[in-house]
Amino acid sequence: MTNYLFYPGCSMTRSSRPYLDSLLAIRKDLNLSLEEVHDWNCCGATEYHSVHRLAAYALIGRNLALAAQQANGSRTVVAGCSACYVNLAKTDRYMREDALLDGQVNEALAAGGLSYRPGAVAVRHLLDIIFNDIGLEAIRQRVSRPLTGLRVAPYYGCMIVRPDPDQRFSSTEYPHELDDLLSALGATVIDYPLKTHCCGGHMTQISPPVAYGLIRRLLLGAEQYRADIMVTLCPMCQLNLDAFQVDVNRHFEADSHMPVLYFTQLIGLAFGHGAEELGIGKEFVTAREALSRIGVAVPAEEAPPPRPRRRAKDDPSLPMPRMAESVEESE
Amino acid sequence: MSDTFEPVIIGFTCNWCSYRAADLAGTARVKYPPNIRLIRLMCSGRLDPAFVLKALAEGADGVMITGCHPGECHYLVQNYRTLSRYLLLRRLVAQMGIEPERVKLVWASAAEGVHLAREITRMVEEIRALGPLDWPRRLPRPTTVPPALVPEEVPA
Amino acid sequence: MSHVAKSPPEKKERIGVYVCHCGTNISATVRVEDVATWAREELGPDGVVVSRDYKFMCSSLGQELIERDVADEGLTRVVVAACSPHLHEQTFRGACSRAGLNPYLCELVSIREQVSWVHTDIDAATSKAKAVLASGIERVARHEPLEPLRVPIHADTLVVGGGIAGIQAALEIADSGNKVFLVEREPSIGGHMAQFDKTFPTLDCAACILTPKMVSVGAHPNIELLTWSEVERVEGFVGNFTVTVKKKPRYVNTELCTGCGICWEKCPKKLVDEVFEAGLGYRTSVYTPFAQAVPKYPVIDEDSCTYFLRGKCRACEKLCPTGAIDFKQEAEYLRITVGNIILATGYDLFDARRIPQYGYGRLANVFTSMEFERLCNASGPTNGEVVLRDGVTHPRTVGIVHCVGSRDRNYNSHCSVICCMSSLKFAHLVKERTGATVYNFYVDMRTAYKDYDEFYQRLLEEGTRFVRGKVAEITDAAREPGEDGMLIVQVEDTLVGRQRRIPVDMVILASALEPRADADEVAKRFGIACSANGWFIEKHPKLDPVATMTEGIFIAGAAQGPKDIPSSVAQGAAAAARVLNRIGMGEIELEPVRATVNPDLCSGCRICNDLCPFGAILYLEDCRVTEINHALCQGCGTCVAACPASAISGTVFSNEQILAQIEGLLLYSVPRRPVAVAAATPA
Amino acid sequence: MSANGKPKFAMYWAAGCGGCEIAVLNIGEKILDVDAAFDIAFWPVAMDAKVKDVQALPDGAITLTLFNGGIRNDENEHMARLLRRKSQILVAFGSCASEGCIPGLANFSDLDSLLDTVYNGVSTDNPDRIRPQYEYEAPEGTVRIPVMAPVLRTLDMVVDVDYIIPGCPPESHQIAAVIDVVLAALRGEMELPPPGAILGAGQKAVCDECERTRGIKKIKRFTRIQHMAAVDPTLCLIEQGILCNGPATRSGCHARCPTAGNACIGCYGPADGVVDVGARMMAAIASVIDSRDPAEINRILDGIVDPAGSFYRFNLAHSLLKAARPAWTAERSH
Amino acid sequence: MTAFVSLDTAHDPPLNLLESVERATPGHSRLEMCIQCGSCGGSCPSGPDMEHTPRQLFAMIRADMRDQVLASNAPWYCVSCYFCMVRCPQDVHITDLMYTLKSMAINAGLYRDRTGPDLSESFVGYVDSFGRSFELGLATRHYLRHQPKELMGRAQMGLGMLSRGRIDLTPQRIQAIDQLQAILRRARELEGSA
Repeated sequence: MTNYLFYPGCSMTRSSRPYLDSLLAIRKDLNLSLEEVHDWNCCGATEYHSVHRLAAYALIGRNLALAAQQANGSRTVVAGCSACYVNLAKTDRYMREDALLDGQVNEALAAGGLSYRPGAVAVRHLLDIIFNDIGLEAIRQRVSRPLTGLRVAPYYGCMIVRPDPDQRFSSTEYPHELDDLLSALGATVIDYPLKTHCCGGHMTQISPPVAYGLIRRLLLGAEQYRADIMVTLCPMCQLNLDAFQVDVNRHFEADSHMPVLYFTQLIGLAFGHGAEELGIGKEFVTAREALSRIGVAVPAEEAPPPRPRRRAKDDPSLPMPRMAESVEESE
Repeated sequence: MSDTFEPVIIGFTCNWCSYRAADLAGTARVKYPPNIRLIRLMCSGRLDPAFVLKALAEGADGVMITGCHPGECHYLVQNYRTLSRYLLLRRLVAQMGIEPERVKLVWASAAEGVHLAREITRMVEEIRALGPLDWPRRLPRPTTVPPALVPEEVPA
Repeated sequence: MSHVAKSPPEKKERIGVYVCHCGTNISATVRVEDVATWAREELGPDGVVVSRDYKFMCSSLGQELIERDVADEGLTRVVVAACSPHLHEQTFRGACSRAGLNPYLCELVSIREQVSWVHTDIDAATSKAKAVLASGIERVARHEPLEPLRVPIHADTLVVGGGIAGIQAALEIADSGNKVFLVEREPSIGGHMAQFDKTFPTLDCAACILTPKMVSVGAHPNIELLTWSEVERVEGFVGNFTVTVKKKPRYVNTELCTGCGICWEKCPKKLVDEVFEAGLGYRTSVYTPFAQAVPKYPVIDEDSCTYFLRGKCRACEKLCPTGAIDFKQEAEYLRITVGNIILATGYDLFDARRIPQYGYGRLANVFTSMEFERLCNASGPTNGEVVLRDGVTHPRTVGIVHCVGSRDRNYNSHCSVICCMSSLKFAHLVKERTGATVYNFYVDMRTAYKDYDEFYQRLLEEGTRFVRGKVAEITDAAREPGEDGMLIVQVEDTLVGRQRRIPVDMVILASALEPRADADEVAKRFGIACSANGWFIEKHPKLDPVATMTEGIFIAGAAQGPKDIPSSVAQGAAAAARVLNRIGMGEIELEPVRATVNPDLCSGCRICNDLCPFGAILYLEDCRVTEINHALCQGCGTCVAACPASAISGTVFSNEQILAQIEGLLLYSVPRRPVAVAAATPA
Repeated sequence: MSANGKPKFAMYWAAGCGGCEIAVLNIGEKILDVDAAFDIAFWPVAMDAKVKDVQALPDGAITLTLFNGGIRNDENEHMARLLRRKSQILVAFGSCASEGCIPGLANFSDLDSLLDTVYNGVSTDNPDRIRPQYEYEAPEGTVRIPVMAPVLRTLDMVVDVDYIIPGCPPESHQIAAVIDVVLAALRGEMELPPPGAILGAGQKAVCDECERTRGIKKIKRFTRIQHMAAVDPTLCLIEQGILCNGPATRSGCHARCPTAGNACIGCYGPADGVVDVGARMMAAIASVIDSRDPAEINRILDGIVDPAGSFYRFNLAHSLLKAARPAWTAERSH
Repeated sequence: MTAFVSLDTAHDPPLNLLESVERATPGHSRLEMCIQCGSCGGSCPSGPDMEHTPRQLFAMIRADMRDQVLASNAPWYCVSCYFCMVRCPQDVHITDLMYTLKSMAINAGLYRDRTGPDLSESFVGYVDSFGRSFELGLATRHYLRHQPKELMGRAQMGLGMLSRGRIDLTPQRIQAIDQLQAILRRARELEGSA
């Protein structure tokens, strides 16, 4: 039983409650113990920095300080929200690099009787924990209801992989952790070109048309690859893609119907938990129809055709460049 | 600290990079304080800690050791030896009651005349702030000598 | 019972001091006469018998001053206070030896580059000049007469790398009647140039100008061509290197093989050719990389050959008319002796997969520059047809992306030099072959050198579209109408200040030139150094671009930094000229800056044994002392400084000399008065 | 020459432990030759003698004086000058007189803290924190004791020295050999060595006499010998990560310590041509550290507890810097 | 060397815009290293809607066009996706610089459209008084002020959220709110822009 400090962040306790519920539901299966950081405060999202830079770091600094105090077994702080994750991680990183910032933040913390030594805690995203610490093998073993036949678009969004201050993910542009995880659950994972593109962030509040444009792109991309659902790992992404889909349709006179679920919810389904328990049904764009496919066998042509090892005599096509993994296969 | 204090700094340079950087600073007419006096070695690897101690003992207020950037040593890797010697020397110097800042290691390629001049200027300021080292040429004798034991003066 | 440096040199030296005005270069900031007088009056006890100042010491008159004083005043040592030793040390040493004084008994101290030019306060500069002069005087008194080292030069030369630079170097040397060993890792010489179709800016065909040179290399009586071979180790030193070359087994007896080609026509095993065809074409297991390969003999690649993998097949063996196939062949090790070595090991191409947002490897119709070279090469996989990955469709719009992996701190911070021009070349070829619309996405257009910018002009005339901006991403995710099924190049058109999405059928990535993956290893093997970004370091960036810090080892071509064909050829020839000049001299003179072990003091502690990257330090087990090989020693002095027993001494930079120098600098260091100091900023 | 026609011999014990005196007595029967050949003019340890008797002697009356111990107080200095004047041959005998030795390590700290350690240390019961006074009025009159100098100096820093016999203490067989030389010289059978010569020791470093096998040195970690589970009895100690001053220290002791399984402490002083033992050892040790990464190098260096103390154990007072700053600055502020 | 300087305090010599922006950004922003390649402007999701691409802003900063820079809507359209930052060939900390420009614009009162600043400020308001963000309050307040016509749609969504238990009517307040406020107060003093 590995135990971690857990920083839920505002959204997880509110707008993305289903994310939290599904996480709590699968916690035992993953035998993951999460201890909430006591009396944590908001991470400042993308707004606080825009007003008071130092105060923003102090705001986040308080969370780090509390976590460091509470750290007993584990010094790892897990966040489910990408914005919380990046804010906490980045602050720790910058305090490590910039002695002046470190000094000023600590001076501010002192006013509240707190202090924080940069590097005292390690900030990590939930996906990172599940993928790296628990591992796909453990996941596969727990799968009782494989998601066979379900075409999913793995959507990472921005902040989990960028700027990635501690290089925890495979790529800032085209990561594969979520892809691998979902295929481990038996789903058909599409090669989603927009997997790390922007969900619109706070633009829904500042300039809805701009936000709608960004959201529309993502939906189109997923439809282009015939995805049944999009899978996300960030409250903000889920909210924008799901809750605003209606408005997007209205705005573009489109008729997208793309359910957006949290990866924890899919893990839960694959582990055999009930939709209810996983908070499924609370989304605006219902996933009922899509999920009804689970268990239905995939038509053969659905699977991406493997590259032929020997090519037909008359095949004029030129070979594709070998990618890293395929290189390994061949050796 | 009297502002009239002008430190004297001995600089050890590598024939292939920092000495040429100093020459370059010259040809480019870059200005830096005259407090530093440079000695040319073939490589920073030639730097014998004794040179540094000697300089400090003979009245220098600081010593700057310069060499090629790591990985760019003209003798391939010798500046890494300089690095470890410097790191050990700093510890020993501190034990001798000397501020470690008085001994400084600076990497400067043959192209970095301006960089070298900046480093020199910075160091002169730092040493000026530290004040004179003034290491004694000969060690002090007892201060008070009771009459009973005053030795008859000897023609040495 | 006191420290070495304080002990006065045994016999009193008669030292002559000469302070140079250098016109006003020095005298404007340093009171030259004052310095000279001071030396005469104050430093008499230190042995100064003559002290003069003169307008231009480097002038013939200035030098004659020295020569006369050596004769009349019986000077035994000379100190000149003038410019940097790197400028005129040789000059004044010359003057001394003309006067019959050993040249190494002369010391040049710099009061120009390191005093008058960098300081403004005249008093401070003058007293610093005095200190510097004093240090020179203390030092020179401890100089010893020396002779330069002379090393004989073996007339044979090793050239590593059979690209255009190596080929040029080999031919130059061989034509002059000297023997050359040319070692190439691949089955054939030719290098990257052999993969190209046309060469900028003249667009003449690469094969047409390269093949003749390759042929003459193959046929040259003075060139021993060792392809499919690698240098295993290098021993010895300038003039006399012993090199071990590994000849990998070809499994083809070159005595019998006629290069008829039946074996590779009949070989059943086809695989993607990752090297010569840049992964865009196929070859067989027994193969020559290309038709005009030199030598013409094929090799069997045991990693893919069915016989080596499964123990059956032997088709080639059965069908070879001359029975040249020999599966029993084993690696051969040749030991050759050469006097000089030229490294022309070339470059690697940046792996575009490292930039995921450009989609290479994921999006079928994104090609690398080398893939495109093969694509439009008449003898390439499509016989020069410019088509999409499907092998049939001709592109209607093509985007060419510059600076892929170059000038980018995430990959390589250097500029790859050739990409702008080759991209222009591609643009022209695409237009010529397909009439497609071509976009060039560039950050800065760099077309320096003869006729290059003219070529740019020509492309502008041809109507190529230029967008100034570093491409942000290439995607197949359609957004606007007209984007479906296309590759969309997303970029800020920085001249308009707007983000643009330009749909194209094909993208060509102008990938960066990178140091060879094994450059570091190779450098170590040959005892030279790589710069921080991985290229071989030349002895001097301007004045000695093809020599290295290691005597007898030269570099040419892209191994020294990104280069186009003309520069590579020029460097190849230059390196050859340097080698020929060595061979001509028969022997070379080396500065006698060397370390020596005093066996009476060496206690054999072996502290120094691992300190010499040139392998000059040798431990004699039997008598338990360490010894230094002067031919290998480069004179860095690291072992001298490290010897705990001071048993190692270094000529020209001995402890005595340096300690005395320190005393000089400090003994006469200036009265400490405030000095106006300008901040360090370029004047 | 004295009445009995024998040359006069003197030996004096300044700031030192006295081991040198014992070492001389340790030379066995040879001591009889000394007695036979010399007239012992002044040797407080061996026989009663008065300073005034020495003062009464004409200058240069004493042929050979072995001076051991460093110059730590004004009495030491006084005696040094006196004996210099009265002696033809003045020998700095032992490590204290020539290099400062262990008493020289006091040059790391200022006089005050030294006295504090001695008189108010944990092992001292001195509730009133009493310290000796240089002058004190007793009924018999004023009592004076020698005044401590702020630092310890070696003999050659106070007077000219003719020869040095190194060691802490000098090996008895070496002493015997030196005595033979002097006697032979007195008999006019041979020349005395040139002034400044180092007698009774080798020229090379201790490694020369050390039997341990040595190879290429690449050190990843340093440790103190007492922290080692087992020390390889035949392998060079430095290669085992143990600081050994052998490489820079003069031979002559038959590498006693390394042979006995301990590191050379450096008591025989710098080998020929060595300017500063500390600097030499620093350069040597740092050069064989097997790393190019500053952080790792520092980690490795952390294994060297008290570099200055280890490298300068026997020669701080005679090193280039001679004494740490507090020692002489405290003096200056007086 | 970075420092949080009050951007209103007079400097002697006065910092030019480039210096003050760099000083006001934590770490080394490397702004001076920009080579105007445009990989930021090309990567930016909301780039097409910005009055100036980041690249242009940086050029304007170098040209010391203080007012135009701080008045630009570009920073407010930054969605913090960090694409520009990871793709920048010169490793310029673009996203961080956008934050800096926003707060400088607020301090200088130089922005034409209040929407962005208001959103940020009301968000900060809630966090300062409760320690947590309060979506409902934030949204309603924000929409009332800036997208009244959107408000109906929003209201429906709000109800939707409510019915799905995805939003609360009352804000959560952390226990040690005084401690937090003390910390923030001190931070603002240090920042010099209380």
